[in-house]
Amino acid sequence: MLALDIPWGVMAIILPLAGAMSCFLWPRCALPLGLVTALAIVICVAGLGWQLLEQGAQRYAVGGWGAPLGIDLYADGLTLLMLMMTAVVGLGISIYSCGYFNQDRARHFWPLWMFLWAALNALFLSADIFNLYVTLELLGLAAVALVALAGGADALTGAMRYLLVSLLGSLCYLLGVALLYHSFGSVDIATLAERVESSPAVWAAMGLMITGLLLKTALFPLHFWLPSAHASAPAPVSALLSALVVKASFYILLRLWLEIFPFAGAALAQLLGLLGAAAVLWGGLQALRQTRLKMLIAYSTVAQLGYLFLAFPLASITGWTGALYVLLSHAAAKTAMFMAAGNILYFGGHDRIVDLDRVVQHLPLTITAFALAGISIMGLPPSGGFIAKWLLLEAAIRSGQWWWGIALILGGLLSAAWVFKVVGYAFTRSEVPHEARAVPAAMEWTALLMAVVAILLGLFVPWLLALMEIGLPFGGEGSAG
Amino acid sequence: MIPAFLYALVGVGLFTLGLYALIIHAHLLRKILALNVMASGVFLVLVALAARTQGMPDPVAHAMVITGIVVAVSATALALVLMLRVRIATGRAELAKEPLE
Amino acid sequence: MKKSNNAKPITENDSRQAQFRLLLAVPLSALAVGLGYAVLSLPSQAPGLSDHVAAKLEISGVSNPVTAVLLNFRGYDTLLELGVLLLALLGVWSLGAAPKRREPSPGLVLELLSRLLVPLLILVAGYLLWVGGHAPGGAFQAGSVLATAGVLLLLAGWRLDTRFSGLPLRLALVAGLGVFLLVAVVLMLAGGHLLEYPPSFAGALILLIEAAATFSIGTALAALFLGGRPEKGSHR
Amino acid sequence: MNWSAALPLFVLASSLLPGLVIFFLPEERVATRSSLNLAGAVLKLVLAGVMVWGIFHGSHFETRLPLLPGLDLLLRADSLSMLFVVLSSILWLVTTVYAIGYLEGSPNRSRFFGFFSLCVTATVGVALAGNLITFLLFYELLTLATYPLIVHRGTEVARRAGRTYLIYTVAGGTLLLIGTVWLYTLAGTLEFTPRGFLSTLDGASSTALVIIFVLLIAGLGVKAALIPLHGWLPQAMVAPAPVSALLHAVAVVKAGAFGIVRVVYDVYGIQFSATLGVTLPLAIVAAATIIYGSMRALFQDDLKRRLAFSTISQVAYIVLGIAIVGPIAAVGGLVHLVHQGVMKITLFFCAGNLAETLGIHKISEMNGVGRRMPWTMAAFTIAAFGMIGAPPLAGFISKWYLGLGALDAGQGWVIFILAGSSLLNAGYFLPILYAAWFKTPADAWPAERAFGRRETAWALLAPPLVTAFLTLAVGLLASAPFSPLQWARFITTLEYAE
Repeated sequence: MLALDIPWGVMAIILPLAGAMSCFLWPRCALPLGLVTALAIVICVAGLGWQLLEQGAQRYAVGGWGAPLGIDLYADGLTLLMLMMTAVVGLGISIYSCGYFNQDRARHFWPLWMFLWAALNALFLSADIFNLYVTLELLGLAAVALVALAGGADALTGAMRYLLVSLLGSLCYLLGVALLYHSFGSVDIATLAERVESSPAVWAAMGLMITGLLLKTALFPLHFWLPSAHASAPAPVSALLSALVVKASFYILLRLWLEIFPFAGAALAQLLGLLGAAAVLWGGLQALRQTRLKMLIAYSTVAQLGYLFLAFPLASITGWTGALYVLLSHAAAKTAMFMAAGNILYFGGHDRIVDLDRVVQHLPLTITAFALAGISIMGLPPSGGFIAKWLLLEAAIRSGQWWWGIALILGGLLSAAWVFKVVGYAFTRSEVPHEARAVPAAMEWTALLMAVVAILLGLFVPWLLALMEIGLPFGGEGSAG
Repeated sequence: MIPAFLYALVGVGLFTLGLYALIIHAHLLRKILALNVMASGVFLVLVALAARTQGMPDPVAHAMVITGIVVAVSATALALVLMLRVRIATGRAELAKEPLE
Repeated sequence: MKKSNNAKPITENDSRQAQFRLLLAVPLSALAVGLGYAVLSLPSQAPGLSDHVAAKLEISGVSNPVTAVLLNFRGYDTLLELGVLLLALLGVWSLGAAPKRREPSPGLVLELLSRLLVPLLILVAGYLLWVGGHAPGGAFQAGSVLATAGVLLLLAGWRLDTRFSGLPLRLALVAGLGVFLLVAVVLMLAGGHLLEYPPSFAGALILLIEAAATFSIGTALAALFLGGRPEKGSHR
Repeated sequence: MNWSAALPLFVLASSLLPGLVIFFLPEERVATRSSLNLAGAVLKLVLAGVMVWGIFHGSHFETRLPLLPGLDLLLRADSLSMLFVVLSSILWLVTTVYAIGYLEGSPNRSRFFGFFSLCVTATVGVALAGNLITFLLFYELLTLATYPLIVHRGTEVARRAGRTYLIYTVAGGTLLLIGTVWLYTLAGTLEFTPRGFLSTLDGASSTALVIIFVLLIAGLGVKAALIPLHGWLPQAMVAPAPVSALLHAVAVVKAGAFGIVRVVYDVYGIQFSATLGVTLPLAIVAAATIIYGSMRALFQDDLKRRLAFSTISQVAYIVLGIAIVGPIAAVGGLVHLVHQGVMKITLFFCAGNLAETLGIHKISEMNGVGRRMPWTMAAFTIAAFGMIGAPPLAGFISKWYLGLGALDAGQGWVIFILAGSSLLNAGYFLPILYAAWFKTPADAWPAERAFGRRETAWALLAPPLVTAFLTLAVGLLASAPFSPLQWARFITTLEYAE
């Protein structure tokens, strides 16, 4: 079984790095190079999945040293799902951007995007909190540069604010790393998990790291930077920011919470849950108030990120699974939504919601994609969003903390309100002629496919849960039922 | 080892002062500088506490600081250029609206 | 606190700003005190990983422990960090072309100084690169010195020939990360882990990587100084 | 997967797949679209027939796909579900023919028929659902599939109706979801079981069970248009006539009523519900709805609006039949599920014909229309008499059993409700009939279209005639084997068997 010995996870980091360099070196061939790399990464992730299924969770010592001296990579079910999410969304975005960017923008887009992909894969695979800092910075800088790619005052200001926030978040995180390292003499997560004990330095580190990561994850009230950055970026970039980049810092937070800070206590968990609930409601209300489609979608991201934090006070496998399911289905659905918004902008040159009736009737596939993604976002069956809502609600009721369920339900109703507000325009008759630019078929179909992924997530739950349980990232004895 | 802690405390001080400046000042250059001060504070903490050994200070912390510095330099370069572009696009080297912090 | 210098009623704005500053100072002082307390609560003796490093230094290929950590034990960090540098440059280039500045003639002092210093700086860079194996020094230090030389040249009005500002420049920028990655992958294909140097070659490989990295770091920092991508034909 | 496990899936697929294909058909491919639709409808009917035959001979049809740990996507054909499946299949076939005729030449037909097929898929899914989560899944799918049908015309009124519909149904779905999850955390299963699966649960949490019951019934009551949750239904009649027909006869309203039957019979169990004391309030709500709907119907001049209020009243009969704890009333309620469907679809077909052929929307415009469109009005008359409860038509059978059952269960007050309702029914239907047959027509109809020698297009005329015939047949042949009445008896023997 030679193929099982290939370190697929490592390949998934190396390939995009190599892809980024070659796209940079030969900008004229950036598009084919990028697409080939994207396909290769997808194959690597599939290979890693197969490896994990066969052999269980994997630890890989870079340089052969092993923790604590060297850096370890670690892959379990949680890692795998994040990588798969990145691969699917990444492939979709790669195809979409073929049509979206012109030649000049494409030559900048591809190397940056490959760097971002490398950063994501490296981040999800890393088992070392200092290495995580480096990947975070790689991720942040790539994301900022991609936002700025749109040009114009809005995008540049959005990118600038994003950069400042991102750096501030990283520095907080790094100071936490410093305190942890100097407390326990290691930056390896597993080693730290063994040695960690409550002390003032650890509490300070926890506060700093959580704050920094929350800033990057844009949890209410630290979300102020997100809407402008996500809404002003080019459509494929908005998609990958909302779908992937904010999830990366959440992933680190989740890992730290589960491994290093299990003593954090119920009070902090309740606080995170409270902020999450506030985010759900605030994001939903703000989304309803927006007049521009991309701003609306960006605020919905704020709300959806709130759902992730509802799992913290619930602290059960069902709850974590629910949060993870929010994360996955939101990634697919939000990608589809931003792509749809991108198509509408591309076609009609604007994204004012009240004037959408003139546009959407000519883009049936796009509006279908938006509607299907909306079904998942508001948590109606059959979709990934529904499964997520079900699991979180079940966890909330089982733990006796039904009030989190209220936030969940209200959030779903708010999303339904804005989704149908937009979709309603698809059925309005408008005969006003307008100048329009034909949208490449690839862009419409990718949007639709991503939305279909969000729907299908609701139908293949047992398979995904089986993958998630590799290595038992949430502890316990397996099945979430 | 008292000096190690002294330097580390200075590092903490730099971190907080940088944070203060980051929030207070509207001009982007000042914000970027404030972030650099914060970074220096973090590096100082990291490297000062590495001296709590018998003999050779902990080289891993030193390596981390070198890595951190390169990252900080890269980020600062990008931030400065971005600031220039913001200034060209909006006429001001400030963010349109202050972050809510 | 925004637009504090505008013509608006200054006194009111100022007093509000002063209030805000005072209000901000309180939680931040608390933060400083808390962090200081946390730092002071750390054990006064902590070996960190220095024992581990010392134990493995023999087979790391270099005798300077910091270099051993940077390029061997935690070489993967350094690999990614070269990526960060290259990425920052890519980001800067994607923002547009380098601003055209009508520079005054550099002046006699700068002219002379650059002629005098640049060769010296390149020499120093080479030395730092070499000495990194057993004493403080290494690729980053050498790279920054090299970049100083480049910046000095740029200040003196020198520009890269257009023949070199295309692919050759890009190759120079990528060289560090490229060589590092290539070595890492070759070692992996040879049957080891990623970046697992065989002890006998470790020193040579590290020097190779460091040389490429120095070159790229120097070029990248100097290119960052330009503040944008070099446009074809726009410079001498 | 063997045949008996695949058959429920095939029944769903027979409308789902044509629907998905139709979405992508260009507007002008009328023939392909119509044949796909009709082929799907006929196939579904055949498959449903096979399943009925199989169940009668003791086969089990069950599809089980894993959905969540411990929860399956379960499609199961039992006697109750087949009652609904067969009703939906027959009425879908008829409505498809009608819709093809009705929408001829109008825009966005691919979209319409696509969602139309999805709507029926969801209805059949609701019917076949073997546990509460599967039910919920298709119930919400039904909401999503009907919204585009209601706003199909794209006018401001239609969009407002669509918004109202969504506000009600999404809120209802949410209540249902909360109830379902809560129930799952208490019971650990959601699978429909004859006589319920909750009675074996420890009695400690009976308050919780009552609250859950209220949540579930409220969630279902939205679609079943029980007061005070009925507000969306009269507005939704802006939809094209075939949609109203399907909405009122099978799809949405019936899904709600059917769900209430499921919850009372197969989740709580009728005896356990009675023990919890929730059946009497339910019966009172149903009775109030019956009277209220009829009262409102009296004062409507818009024909479709009057029919809509009539639906509110009539569907509550089903709920009433369930809530009167007794086997005979249950037969009346269940059989009304079918009878009301057949009668109401006829009425809506006829209303659509009047609107499409003559431009008549209001009752005040109907004077003498019987002479212009005798066949349509004949069908209308049969269905209207059925609604009033005149023997030997379908409605009479339902009311007879309801009344008998109420007496049998010692709930005499229900008789007054039934009598009052019949009077009101007569009050709002007879004036229409009188005007149509005996008043002299005005000089010209509001907007007349010529259809040659026939009174209207055959695709518009045939469906109401067929359903009117069914109204007559299910009444006359009520004691024949496989009649809805016999089937309803078969179901109740299972629920009430000791």
